[in-house]
Amino acid sequence: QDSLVFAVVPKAMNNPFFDLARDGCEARAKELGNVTCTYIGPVEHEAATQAQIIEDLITQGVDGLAISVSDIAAATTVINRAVEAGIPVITFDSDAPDSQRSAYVGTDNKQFGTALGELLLQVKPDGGTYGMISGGAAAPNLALRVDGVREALAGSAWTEVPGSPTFSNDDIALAVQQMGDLKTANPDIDAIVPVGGWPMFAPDGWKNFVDGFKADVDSKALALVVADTLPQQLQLLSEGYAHGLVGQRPYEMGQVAMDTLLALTKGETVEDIIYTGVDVVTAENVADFLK
Amino acid sequence: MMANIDTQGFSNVRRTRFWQKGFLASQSAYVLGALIVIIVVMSLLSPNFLTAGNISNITRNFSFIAIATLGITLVIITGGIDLSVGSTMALSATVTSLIMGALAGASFALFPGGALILALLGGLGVAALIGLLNGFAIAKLKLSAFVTTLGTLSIVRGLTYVATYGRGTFPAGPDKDLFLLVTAGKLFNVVPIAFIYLIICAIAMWLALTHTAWGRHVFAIGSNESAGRLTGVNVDRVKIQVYMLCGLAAGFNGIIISGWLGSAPANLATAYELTIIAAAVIGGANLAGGVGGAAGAIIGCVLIEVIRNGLVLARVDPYWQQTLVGCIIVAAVLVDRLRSMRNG
Amino acid sequence: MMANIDTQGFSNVRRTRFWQKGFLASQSAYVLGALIVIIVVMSLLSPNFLTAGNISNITRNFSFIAIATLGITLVIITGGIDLSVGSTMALSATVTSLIMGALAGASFALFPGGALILALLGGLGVAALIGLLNGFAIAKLKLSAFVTTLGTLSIVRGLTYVATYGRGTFPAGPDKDLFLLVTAGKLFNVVPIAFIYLIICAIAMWLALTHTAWGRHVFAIGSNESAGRLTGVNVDRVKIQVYMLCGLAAGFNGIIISGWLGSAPANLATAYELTIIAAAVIGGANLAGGVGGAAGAIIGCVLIEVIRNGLVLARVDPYWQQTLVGCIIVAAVLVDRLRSMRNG
Amino acid sequence: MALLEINKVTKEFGAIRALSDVSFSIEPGEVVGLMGDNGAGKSTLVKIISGIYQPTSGSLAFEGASAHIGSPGEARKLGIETVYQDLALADNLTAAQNIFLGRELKYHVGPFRFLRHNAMNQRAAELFAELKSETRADDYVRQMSGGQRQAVAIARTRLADAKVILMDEPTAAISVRQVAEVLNLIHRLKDAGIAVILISHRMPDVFAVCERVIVMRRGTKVADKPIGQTSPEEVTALITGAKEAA
Amino acid sequence: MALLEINKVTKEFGAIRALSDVSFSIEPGEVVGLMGDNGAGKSTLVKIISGIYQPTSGSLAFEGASAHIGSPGEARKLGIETVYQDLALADNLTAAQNIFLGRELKYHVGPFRFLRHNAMNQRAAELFAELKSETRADDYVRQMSGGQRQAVAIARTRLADAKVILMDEPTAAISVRQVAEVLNLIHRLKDAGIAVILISHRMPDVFAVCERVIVMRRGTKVADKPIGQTSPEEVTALITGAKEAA
Ligand SMILES: Nc1ncnc2c1ncn2[C@@H]1O[C@H](COP(=O)(O)OP(=O)(O)OP(=O)(O)O)[C@@H](O)[C@H]1O
Ligand SMILES: Nc1ncnc2c1ncn2[C@@H]1O[C@H](COP(=O)(O)OP(=O)(O)OP(=O)(O)O)[C@@H](O)[C@H]1O
Ligand SMILES: [Mg+2]
Ligand SMILES: [Mg+2]
Repeated sequence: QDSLVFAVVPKAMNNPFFDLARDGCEARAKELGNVTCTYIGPVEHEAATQAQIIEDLITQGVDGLAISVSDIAAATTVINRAVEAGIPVITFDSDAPDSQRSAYVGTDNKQFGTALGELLLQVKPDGGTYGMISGGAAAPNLALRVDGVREALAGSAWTEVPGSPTFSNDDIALAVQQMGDLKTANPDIDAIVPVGGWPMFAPDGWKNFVDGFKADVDSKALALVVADTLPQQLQLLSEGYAHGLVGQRPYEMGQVAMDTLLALTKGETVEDIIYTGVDVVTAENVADFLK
Repeated sequence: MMANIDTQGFSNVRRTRFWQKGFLASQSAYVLGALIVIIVVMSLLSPNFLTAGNISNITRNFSFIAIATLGITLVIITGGIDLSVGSTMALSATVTSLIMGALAGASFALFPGGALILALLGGLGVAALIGLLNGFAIAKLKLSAFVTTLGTLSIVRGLTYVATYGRGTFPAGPDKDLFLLVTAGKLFNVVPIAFIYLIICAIAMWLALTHTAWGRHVFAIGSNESAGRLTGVNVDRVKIQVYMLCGLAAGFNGIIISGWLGSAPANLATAYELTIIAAAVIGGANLAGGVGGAAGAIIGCVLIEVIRNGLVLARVDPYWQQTLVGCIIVAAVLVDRLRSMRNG
Repeated sequence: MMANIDTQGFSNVRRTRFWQKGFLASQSAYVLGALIVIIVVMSLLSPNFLTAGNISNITRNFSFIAIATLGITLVIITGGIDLSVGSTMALSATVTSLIMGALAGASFALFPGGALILALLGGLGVAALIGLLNGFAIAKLKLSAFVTTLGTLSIVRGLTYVATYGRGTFPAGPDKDLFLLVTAGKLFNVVPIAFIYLIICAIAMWLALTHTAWGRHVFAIGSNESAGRLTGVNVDRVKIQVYMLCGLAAGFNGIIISGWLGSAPANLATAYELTIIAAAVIGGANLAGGVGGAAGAIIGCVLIEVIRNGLVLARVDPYWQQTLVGCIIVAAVLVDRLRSMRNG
Repeated sequence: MALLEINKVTKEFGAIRALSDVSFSIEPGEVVGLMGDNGAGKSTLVKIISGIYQPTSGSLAFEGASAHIGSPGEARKLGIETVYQDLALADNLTAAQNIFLGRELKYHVGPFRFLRHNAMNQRAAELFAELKSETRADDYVRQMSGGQRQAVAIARTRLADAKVILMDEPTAAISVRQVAEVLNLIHRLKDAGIAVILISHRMPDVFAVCERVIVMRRGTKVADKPIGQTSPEEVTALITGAKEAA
Repeated sequence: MALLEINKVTKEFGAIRALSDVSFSIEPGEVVGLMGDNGAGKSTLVKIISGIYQPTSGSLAFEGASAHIGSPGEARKLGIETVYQDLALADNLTAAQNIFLGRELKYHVGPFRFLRHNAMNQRAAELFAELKSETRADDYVRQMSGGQRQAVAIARTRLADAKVILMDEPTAAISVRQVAEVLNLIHRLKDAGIAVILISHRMPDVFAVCERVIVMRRGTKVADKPIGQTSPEEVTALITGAKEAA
C-alpha cells in the first residue's frame, strides 16, 4: 500500500498540550511506517482560520484528518465538506458530535471536570470557597470542564467565589498573575482549581506564588487541584507544591488518532467515541507517573 | 486626468509617460508584480495551487478579509487607524445570529426572508454604531485613533462574550438556508458570492474616492487635515462617515464569515486587525495618510492569502511557515523600492 | 529650561506659570491624575487592593512590560512603530534558556556565573540583532515601519517555534539559581528586582532624552525627519540605534519574565505588542512622532496593570472585565482633553 | 455701515498675549494694509476673523450684526475668504484639486454627483495664466516650488464669491511679475466692491494699493491712518517701535 | 581657483526637467544673486549643491577638486551651509534647540557628554538680538509666526564655520528692519571671506548686496552678469522671458 498522509489539526499551535498529541502521532506514524503525520493548525485559537486550514488540507488531498474542534458549528460545516470530498475525519480532544466525523478520540471533558471536582472533595472534604482559572472564554471543552467541576461540587460544602473563572487566554504569565489576583481578592479562599495546566507550565512562577502561602498549602488550608499532568507539573506535585492533578492523555490521543484513521482508510468500522481516559495523580501515586 | 491642456508652452515639461502616472506609478502596481511572481513560484511548488477548487478557495478566503480591508483603507487614507475591526466582525456576526435565533422562536410570523432582513439590519446597525462611536471620539473629542479603537477592540470583544456568555451562537431559524445562500453561496456554482460583494464594494469605493467631492475630501484630510478644515471641508463629518463605513464593512465581512462557518463563535476574527491593516498597507495605503485605494487593498489581501494558502499546499513545515510569511511580506514591499529608484 | 533670560523686554509676554510648562503641562501629568482617581476607586471597591502583597504584585506585573514600553516609546518618539516586541521577548527568552541548557551539558567547566553571562549575552544579542534588522530595513531601505515590524513579528515568532519545535524551554543548569535571583528576586525581600531595573532604565532614558544631543536628535527626527537630515543629524544611525534599543529592551524584558516563570514558553508574550504600544500612547507618546518620555511610559503601564488587577480584585464578572478595561482606557485618555481646554 | 468691525479683541496663548484690545473697522470695497514686526499678531488677527481662533475677549461684527465665527467654514459662508500665510494646501492633491477643494464642480447622474475633472483643470489653468504664474494645474502640490504653492493659494480666492478677502503675505514667495499681477488683482477686487486686508512686509506694495494702513506692535494697534497722511518712514518707525504711536 | 564650480548640471523629476545644463562658478567671498521666475529651478539648484538631490547628469567641484555631495551632512562638512526655502525646522523643538540641532554645545562628565541648555539658550537669544528679531529662544517653533520661523533658520547659519552660504529667499517673511539686518549680515560674511548665493525675488536687495547676478528661466541659465553691467529692468525682462538671454 502507498504511503498515507494524515493531518492533525490542533486548536492552536501555541499550546504545549497539543505538542504532546503531535509527538504521539509522529511516534505512532513512525512505527506504522507507511504513514506520515502532518501537524498544522492556526497559531492562535481562532475558528475561521482553522476552517481555512482544513479547506487547504482538503485541497492538498490528505488521506485523513484529525481535528481538535475550535468551534463546534464552524467545524461541523468544514468536516462535512471534507467527508463529502471522501476524506475520513475524526475529532480529537474537542468534539463536534453532530458532524459526519467518524469518531471522537479524547477526553470526556464533562467527566474530566467532574474528576477535578471529586479530587478536590477528596483532598479537602470539609469544603470552603474555591475559584477557577480557565483559558479562552470561547473554548467549548473548557466550558464543559468548568461545568463538570461545578456539578461535582454541587450540594457539597464548596462554594464558588464571584469573578470565577478568570480567563487566561492560554497566556502562561497571565495565568500565574491570576493565581495571585484570586488569592488577593479572596484572602480566605480555600482552593484554586485551574481547569488547564497553564499556571503550572511556569514552574518558578507557580513556586513563587505558593511560597507566599507555603504554610497554608502544606496544611491544605489552601488546596491546589490542577488539570493536566505535564512532567513539570508532576515534579511540582512531588515537591509538595500542589495537592492533586487530573490529567488527560494527549500522547495517547495522538497515537489512537493515527490508528483510527488508518483503520478508517482500510474501510474498517471504528467506535464512535473513544475515550482515552483520565489520570488522577496525588502525592501517593506521583512517583509512578514520574518514573 | 487630462494632462496637456495646461502643460502646453512649458518648454521644460515633457509629456508624462504612461508608466509615470496613475496606477502604474503606484505602490499597488509594484506589489501586483510581486504577487504575480509569488503566484508563479507557488504554482511550481504545488501542483494543486492552480486548480479550480483552490482558486475558488483563495477567492473566497481573501474576500473574507477584503471587504473589511476596503473599509480600513478609507480610514487609513484619512490618516487614522481602526484596531476594532476584528471585534466588530465578531459582534456583528453574533448579533445577526442572535436575532435570527430569537425571531425563529417568535410567536408572530414574518414574511419569508423577513427574519433574515431584520437580523442583517441588526448586525449591520451594531457595526455602524461602533463606527459612529469611534468616529465621534476621534473627530469630535479629538482622541488618538489608536487608543480609541484599541479601547473599542476590547469593549466590543467583551460585549461579544457577554452577549453569548462566551459560547458563541449559530444562525438558525426558518431563514437559515437563505442566510447561507446569500453569504456562503456561489454564483453559477463557481464564483463565491462574497467575491461578488467585494467587487461591488470596490467599484463603489473607487468611484467615491476618485470621482466625488467626498472622496477628494477624504484624501485632503489625510494629506493635511487643517488645510481641509481651512478650506471649508467638513472634516469632522467626513471622518465620522469614514469610521462608520469601516465599521459597516467589518460587520458585513463578519456576517459573511459566520455564514460560511455556519457559526458565530465569540472568538471570531481575533487578532485579524493586524492582518487587515497589513493588507491595506502592503497594497499601498500609507499610515501617514493621503494615499491608498480600492485596488491596492484587494491586491494586499490576495497577496497575504496566496502566501498563507501556498505555503500550506507546498507542505512547508508549519513552524517555518510563519517565518516565511513574514519574509515574503517584507520582500513584497521591498519591490516598491524599485519604484522610488526609477522615479529618481 | 531657563525661561527668563530672553523673554525680558517682550512687553506682551508674561512669565510662564509653573503649570503651563514641563511635566505638568504634558499628557502624562493628566493621565497620572486619572490613574490616581482609578486607584482610589479601586481601593474603595476592593479592600485588598492597597495591601502590601497586592502592591508588590502590581509592581512586578507592570515592570514586566514597562521596560519594553520604554524601548517602544523611543521608537514612537522618532515617529516609528515596532510590532515585533512581543515576539522578540519570546525569542530572546528562548535563546537564553537554550544556551543555559546547552552549557549545563557542556564538557568544559566555566567559572561560576559564566554560563549565565554567556546565556544573557546570547539572548540580548539576538534581541539587538532583531532591532538592527528592523532599523536597517526602516532607515536604510526606507520600508514602512508597520509592515517591516509586522514581518519581523511573524518571522521571530516562527523562529521561536522552530528553535524549540513549539515546546518551549526551561532555564536549567548550574547557574539556574543565580538566573532566578537576578530576574525574579526581590531586594530586601520587598522590592522586585525587575522594578529596580525599570527605574535604572527609566532614569538612563530620561537623561539621554533630555540632556544629550542624541536625545535631542531623537525628538528632531520624530518632529521633522527631513529637517533633521538637512541640519546634518545622522538620521539613519539614530533610527537604527533606536530600534536596536527597543529590541534590547524587549529582549531584556522577555528574559526577566522567563526567569520569573521559570519557563520560556514559545507563546510567551503573544499579542503583547498592542498592550505595550497602548501603554506608551496612553502615557503621552504620540504616534505621529516628536512627543513622549520615560515617565509617561511607566504611568501608562501602571494604569493598564491597575485596571486589570483592580477589576479582578473587585470580583467583576470576567465577561464584563474586558469591556470595562476598554472603557477605562478611553476614559483615561479623555482627561487629556482637559489639558487642551485649559491651554486654549 | 461697516462691513467688518473688530471690537477690543484680545487673544492669549498661555503666557503670550498675541493681541491686546485691538479694534478697527472696514468698509465695503476698502483696501487696508496691516503691517507690523514679526510676531506682532497680524496672522493671529487674521485667524480670529476667519474663525480658526476664538478671541479670549472682545467681539466681532459683520455687516452690522454681531458675529460669532466658530469655524473657517462659517467664515466662508459669511463671505470671508482668506489666503493663509502657511498656505493651507493638501500636498497629496494637485493644484487644481486644491483650488477647488470644498467647492468642487460636479455634474449629476441620478442622485449622484460626480466631479468635473476637466472643467476644474481647465479653469485652474486659466487662473494661473491670469496670474501669469508658471504653475501647472495638474501637478501635485507636494512637488511644487515655493512660489507655485503660493500661486495656488492665491488662485483659490478667485473662485470665491467673497465680501472681504484677507491676504496674509500673499506675495512673500512669488516672483516680480506676479507681484504686480496680485496688486492688479487687488485693484480689481476693490472695483468689484470687495474689501481686502493685505498683510505684507513690502512697504512699496502696501503704499501702492492700500487706502489705509494699520500698524501693530507686540499685539497692540499703534496706528490706523489713511495712506495719504503717512509715509513709509513713519510706518517703519512705528513698526520698529522707534515711534510709539500715531 | 573657484570655490564652487557647477558643471552642466541637469536634474529631471519624471517628466519635468527642473535644470538643464546649468554651469557657473563662484569665487571665495563672492556674493552672487540667483534670480528667476517661480519654478525656474533655483531651489532645485540649491538642493543639488547642498546634497539633497543628486544631479541627473553633470558634476560639481569644490575648491578645485571634483566633489560628490551625497547628503546634507557631507555638504556641511565641506563648509556649505544652507538656509532652505521651507526652513527645515523641527516643530516640536524650541528655537534654541533648532539653531543648535546637529551641533549642540556639551560638557563632559566622565565618558558622557551632556547638553549645556543655558549656554545654548543664551547664545540663541544673542543671535536674535543681533538680527533685531522679535523671537524668543525658548519658544517652540510650532507656535511661532512665519517671520520668527525664518529668523530661526537664518540664525542657524551664524553658528557655522562655512565657506559658502546658500540662502534661499531668506527675507521672504521677515519684517522691514530685519531685511536690512540680513543684508548687513551678508556684507559681513563677504568681508570674512565667505561666499554667499542669495536667492531672492526682491530686486532692490539683490542689487544692494550682490556683485553678480545669475538669471534662470525654466531650468536654463539665461544670464550671468556683474551687477554693474545690468539693471533691474534688464533682469526683470530676463526673468519673464521678454528678453531671451544676456
Ligand atoms: N498657537 C500659538 N501658540 C502660542 N503662541 C502663538 C501661537 N500662534 C502665535 N503665537 C505667538 O503669537 C505672536 C503673534 O504671532 P503671529 O503669527 O500673529 O505674528 P505675525 O504678526 O503674523 O508675524 P509674522 O510677520 O512673522 O507672520 C507670536 O509671538 C507667536 O509666537
Ligand atoms: N521633488 C520634485 N518632484 C517633481 N518636480 C519637482 C520637485 N521639486 C521641484 N520640482 C519642479 O521643478 C521645478 C523647479 O522647482 P524649484 O523649486 O527649483 O523652483 P524655484 O526656482 O525655487 O521657484 P520659487 O521661486 O517658486 O521657489 C518646478 O516646476 C517644480 O514643480
Ligand atoms: Mg504672520
Ligand atoms: Mg524656490
